[in-house]
Amino acid sequence: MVTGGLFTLGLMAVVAYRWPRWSLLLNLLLSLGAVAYGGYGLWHGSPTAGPGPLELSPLRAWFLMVLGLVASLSSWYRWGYHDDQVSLRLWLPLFLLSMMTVILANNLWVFMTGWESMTITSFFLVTTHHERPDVLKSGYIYLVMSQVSAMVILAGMLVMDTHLHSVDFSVWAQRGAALPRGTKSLIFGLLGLGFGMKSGVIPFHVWLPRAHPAAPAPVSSLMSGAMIKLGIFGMLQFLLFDLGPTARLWPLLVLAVGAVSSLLGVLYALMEHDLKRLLAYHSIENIGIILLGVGVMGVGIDWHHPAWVAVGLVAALFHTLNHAIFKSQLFLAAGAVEQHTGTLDVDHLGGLLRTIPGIALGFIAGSLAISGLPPFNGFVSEWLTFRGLVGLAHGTGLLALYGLGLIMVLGLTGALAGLCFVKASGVVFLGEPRQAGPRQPLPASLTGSVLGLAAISLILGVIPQPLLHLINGIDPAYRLSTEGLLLPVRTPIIGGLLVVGVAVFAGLSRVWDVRTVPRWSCGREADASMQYTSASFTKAIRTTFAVIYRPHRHVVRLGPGAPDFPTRLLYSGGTVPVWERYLYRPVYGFLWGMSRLSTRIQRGPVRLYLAYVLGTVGLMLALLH
Amino acid sequence: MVWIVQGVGVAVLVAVAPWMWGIAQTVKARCQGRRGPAPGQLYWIIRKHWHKETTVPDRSSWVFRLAPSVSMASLVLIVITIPIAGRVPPEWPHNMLTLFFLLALERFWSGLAGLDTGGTFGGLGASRITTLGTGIEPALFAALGIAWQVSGDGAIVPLAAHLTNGSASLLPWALASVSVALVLLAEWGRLPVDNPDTHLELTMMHEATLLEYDGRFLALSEWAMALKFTALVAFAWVVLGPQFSSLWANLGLRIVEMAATAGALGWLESRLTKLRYFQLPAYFAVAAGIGMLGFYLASGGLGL
Amino acid sequence: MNDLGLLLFLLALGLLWSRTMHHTVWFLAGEGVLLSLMVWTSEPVTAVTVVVGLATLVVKGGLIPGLIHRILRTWPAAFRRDHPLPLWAYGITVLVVLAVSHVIHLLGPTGVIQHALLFFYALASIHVGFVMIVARRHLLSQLASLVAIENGLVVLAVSLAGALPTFIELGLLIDLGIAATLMVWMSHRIHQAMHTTDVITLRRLRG
Amino acid sequence: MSSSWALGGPAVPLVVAAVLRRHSTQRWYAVIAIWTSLVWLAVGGLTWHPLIQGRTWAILLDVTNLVAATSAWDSVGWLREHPRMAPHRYYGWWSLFWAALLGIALAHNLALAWLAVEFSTLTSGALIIEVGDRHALEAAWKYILIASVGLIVGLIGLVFLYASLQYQTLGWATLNYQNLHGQFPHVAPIIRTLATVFIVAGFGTKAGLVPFHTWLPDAHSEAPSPVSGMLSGVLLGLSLFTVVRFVEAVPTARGVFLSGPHLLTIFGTLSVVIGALALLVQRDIKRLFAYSSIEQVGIMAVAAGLGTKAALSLALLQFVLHAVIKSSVFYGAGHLSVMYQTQRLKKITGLLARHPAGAVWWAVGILALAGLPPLGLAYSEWLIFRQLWQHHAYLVIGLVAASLTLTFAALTYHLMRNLWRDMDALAPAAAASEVL
Repeated sequence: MVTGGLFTLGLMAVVAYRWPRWSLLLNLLLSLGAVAYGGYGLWHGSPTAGPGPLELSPLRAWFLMVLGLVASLSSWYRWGYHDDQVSLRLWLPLFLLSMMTVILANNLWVFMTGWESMTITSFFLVTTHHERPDVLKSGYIYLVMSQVSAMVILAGMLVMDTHLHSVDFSVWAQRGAALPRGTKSLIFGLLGLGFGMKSGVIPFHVWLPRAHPAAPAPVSSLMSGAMIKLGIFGMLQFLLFDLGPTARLWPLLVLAVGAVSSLLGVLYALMEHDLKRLLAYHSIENIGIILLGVGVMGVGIDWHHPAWVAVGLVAALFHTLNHAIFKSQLFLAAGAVEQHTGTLDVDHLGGLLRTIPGIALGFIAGSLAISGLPPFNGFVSEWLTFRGLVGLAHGTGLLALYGLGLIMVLGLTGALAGLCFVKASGVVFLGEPRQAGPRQPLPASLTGSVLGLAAISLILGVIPQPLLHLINGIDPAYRLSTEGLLLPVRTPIIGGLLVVGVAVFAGLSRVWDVRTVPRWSCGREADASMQYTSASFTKAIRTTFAVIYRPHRHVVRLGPGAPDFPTRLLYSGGTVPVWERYLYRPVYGFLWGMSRLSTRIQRGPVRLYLAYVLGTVGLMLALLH
Repeated sequence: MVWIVQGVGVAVLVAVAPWMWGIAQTVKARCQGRRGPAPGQLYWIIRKHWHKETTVPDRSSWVFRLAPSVSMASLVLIVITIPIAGRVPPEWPHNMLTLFFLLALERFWSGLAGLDTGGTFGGLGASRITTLGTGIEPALFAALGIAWQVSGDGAIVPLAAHLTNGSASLLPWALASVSVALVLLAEWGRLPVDNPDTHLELTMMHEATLLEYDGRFLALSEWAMALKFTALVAFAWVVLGPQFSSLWANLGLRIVEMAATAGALGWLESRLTKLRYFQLPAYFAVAAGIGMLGFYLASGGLGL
Repeated sequence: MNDLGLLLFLLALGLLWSRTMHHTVWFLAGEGVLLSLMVWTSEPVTAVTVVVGLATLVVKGGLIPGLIHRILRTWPAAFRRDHPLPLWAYGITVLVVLAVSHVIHLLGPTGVIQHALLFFYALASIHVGFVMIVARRHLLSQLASLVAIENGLVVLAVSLAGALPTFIELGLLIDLGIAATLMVWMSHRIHQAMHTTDVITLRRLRG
Repeated sequence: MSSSWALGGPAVPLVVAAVLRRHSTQRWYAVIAIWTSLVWLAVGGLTWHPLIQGRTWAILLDVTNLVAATSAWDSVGWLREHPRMAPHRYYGWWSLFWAALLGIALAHNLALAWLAVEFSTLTSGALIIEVGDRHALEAAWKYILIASVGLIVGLIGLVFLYASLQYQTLGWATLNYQNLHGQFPHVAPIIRTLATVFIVAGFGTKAGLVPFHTWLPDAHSEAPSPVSGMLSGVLLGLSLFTVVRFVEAVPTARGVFLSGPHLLTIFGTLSVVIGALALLVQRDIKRLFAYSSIEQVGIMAVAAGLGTKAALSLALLQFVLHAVIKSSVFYGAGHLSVMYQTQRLKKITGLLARHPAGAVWWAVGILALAGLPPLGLAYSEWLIFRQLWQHHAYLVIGLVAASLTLTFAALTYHLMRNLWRDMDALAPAAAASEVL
């Protein structure tokens, strides 16, 4: 009934697409309804789902809550968003509904329908600005990759169905664990691949940094905050909860994929100077971090180690929520920056803290959160992820060394993320504007929603315990006890002392009692072009990781006196996207080649065609015996 | 009792921090054949700065002004979470992971402050210290590998108690100690990674982010820099060093250890030159490699 | 009966051999006559066989050759001759012979074949028709070989079952009549539109 | 069969066509369309009982009538857009074609089905000739010639079958499916296999199974688009179901490699793969959908090749959905090519701006073809996959799934070009490059 209500609200929102305010209000109601329903499911939900087509279980409730949270804040945001187009109002509620369907689905057909609808609705959202260069291409790549992932998922689910003789997810949950190991491996491989593609793990991430920035900010926030998490949801629900122990290779592979995604995601993010692309790459990074949690849980299940299961699940789920919060916060802030200045190129921005202080505060808070720094929520979940990996390192032999390697990768990732967000928030909001241009004033709802998310992330960073309590009942097989997990970190103490400390020292150093003087620039007139840009900031990283980036630069000297006395220099430089060059382009070329080759069958002469017919018949006759 | 010892420890550590820094500088000067400043010189410098008028660059914002306070607050918090005397009450946070996150917070905010001035040097410093952080973090995690193995959840526990049950475990311990030492040199911002005495734009890292500060802000920053040194020395000794059973004795031991470390650092710095910036990845790779080797030996690899 | 079969096979070979379309008309007409004779001789004469035989004579002996003849008369001489058989056609013929022997070998034990020699002639005519339809280039040659294959098929039916059911026999004739009419008409229009009767030039639709 | 009276439906348009010769007003087009729709409703109403029981013949019959009705309605617009087409000849051949299709759907006898299929070739071929340009002539020539040769091959199989059962002296009723099914043990196994080979190849030619499909892209792209809709939506499926009925009636001996199901699976898979591959590089809007039809028929053949009851009904479901969707898409393609005065996909762009409402329907149609839920075809395809998994046909699953994904990619690629504009070279450009 609740589900029916939600769907009615969503459809009403679609119907009301001509009346922006009504549409937004209905959207907001829908989202809040999802939060409420999710919360209800977490508090009171039965541990296993019933037989209906749409059922709530605690795990689903968690993801529903995450979705609703992001959706409601982005609805609020849209109230003042300049780019709130008709197509957005038309497709966004459908997008939300399809995501809810995916989460609540209790059988294969409903799930796949929701999954595919999610793809197509988000595709239309991504192509909102089809007139801009590259948007169509991005949308297309996104659509095709999603379809590939959907087919792989369908295949995996059909294996499950073939062996369990049921398309009902509640049956899968009951009997999945009894499947033979080989079958489990097949399912794990197929579903893991499919869900991985949709969540954007490397090397299947190419759609993500293209599609997310192309969409309007509220959509980006939903895609990054909620949609790609549904891949994680799928892995948790089908692979870890349903299948139980699998071959030990798989969770280790998940860990490896998570590590690679997190590291490469942040490395590519560093090289971006489009703010939303940068954030999109960070989504890949964070998916990697979540996968590390998922992997720890998988290892725990396989090695029958309940403590690892608990910490892995909690880390993954909590980071899912946190990433949803701070990533949508950042995407929304980026959208606000775009609305304010008309550009997203960080090398053209600067000093926005003075014109949009609220957004700047929200962005810096989000940066702190995404870099996993106290007292924000990212700190708690990254801490938990580390905690899980430390658990692995606690063992013996190669597994322990593997754990240590993962810890190091995660450490490097965290440091790089910090670097990247120092760059992003520093270059965009601090210092001095790099290019003068008109600045549009921002409506309150933009700042309000961003700061609202910041507040939530702060609250979750200081007192996450109630939420951890909710996670307790999520895994029916292990009945986790998560209470003690955060004991060593004592977030309220850390957060509280940090705030008190900063306040005390700020008071002591009398931050208000200062005199403003021109800044030091070796005695010359200071100038905006003296500031570090995004490219110069990350130069050292680019040279250090040259193996991965393959940087190239090309300088052309122009003018009558060239090459010795050029009047102009043309400089072009960049990095080589390894995956596209060595994986996607060959596959793409191969497909086109095959396609061209296949049309050679139809070459024109009718005698040839007749020869096909008669030749095939002759061949069959020759095979006759 | 534990509470009191910890409280006293924190107070002492914060208070003696500039002095420890001074010891290093003095020893270094002596070893180089100079007379050098007195060990307590930094107190006078800080006092001088504190009473001067404080100015800020015209383009800076609250981020810039808050940075010294954030540094100081996070470092004090680090000190608070270290079981200086070897033990803290169980309900008190004492976790290596937390400690690293707090260090990262300090670095993050310094980086932001560097960019906030809108000048060249700030950006330079911000870029360099955050890049340095990307080397430090994984190396630090590797160096403390044995600690993960012993604690299992990242709690700061004295390793000595766990490693003395056989001569075989001495090798991992020694490797870990070397590795930690290498990483901490970088984290303190001392030679061969960074030179706190230089103000040449080609060489300075941390100093570049402080370039626009003066007055009270500079004083806080200087203190924070010294405190970082002291806190990490204390942390390393707690984890890797020997422990007495008496808490007060441990506290005393820490002071001695810190002073000795500062002296050793001063001596070492007089023998070293600064590494090229682009050679740092190799430096951190060596540190991490040593740590991982120690970890592998300790985790039962090679049959040790 | 076997003699009729032999004659029909020889006519089929003649179709394959001859390049002049006027000869083709006569060969086809001859086949039509032979077929109607076969219908009349293979079964006791009843009203039905008389009708079927007459219809065969009209459609295969009169209508189709007549249509081809009429069209041909309106065309210039250059469009009334086919190209020589390509060399590979001979290779195909050999393969066809092999396939035929294979099939006969397989069908031998089943006892389905009533007149073995006639069956051979029928199969051979059909295969000659197939070779011709693949190897010849004139539009009308293709039509002629289609008719020849159909003729061979009727002989095949006779050799196997005595005769096809009347209903099918008549339906086939009607279908073939319409098909031949359409194709002759089409070849005329193709000749008008493209000034060619060579199927090789029909290769604009590709890919 | 009891419903042979349904063949009376096409008689009225035939008469009207004769009238049209004298009184060529467009009002008559609508009369024919209304009549056809009424026939559809009436026949549907009268056969609703077998229809809901899921009897194959009823479903085939009603789908044929449905598509005929839509085709008649579309003909109204199409003829208005193509004034050079003589309406009386068009409707004459059209109603004969419809009759032929009804004949195939209703045939309870293999020989009858054969005649009807051959008749459908001639009537639809005549419709292509009526278009009259060089391409149409070429296409029609290839169509009639190849289809006739194919059907003669099929007829050989029929002759063998008839000869083996000739002792029954039933005349042409020997070839009734029911009789065949009852008597097939009396046919020598080798004859059964031989007949299967010939008949699958023969009717497979009309069904457009690769490698007998070569006439199909030409004929479908050059036919008048209402006829293309019927050709693709109905004729292919009906021919395929004729094969299926035969294969059901006359099973080959156990363990024979060239059995009906095997041949259907092999040729079906081949069709799916080739059909999907060819989609990506198509330049002509109607050829695109012709290849998509090949692929769809391939899926039906694969499902039918499994041979179980469930799989057969899924093939039927696929046929129904495909008939509805593909015929509408063909009608749409006809109007688009008139609107843009070209059939070249490259030039049919910007539909969303030019005709938003049409663009929505166009998108829905193509996405349905591409297999996107909740638009029907997706479900039948998924269910067929499910059957394939349950039969452990892994190679087929792999090939078909990959092909379907490729189909999706290709169709959406063309759809995006239709709706918006040409995407530039799809090759990904180097990441960051800046010019100072």
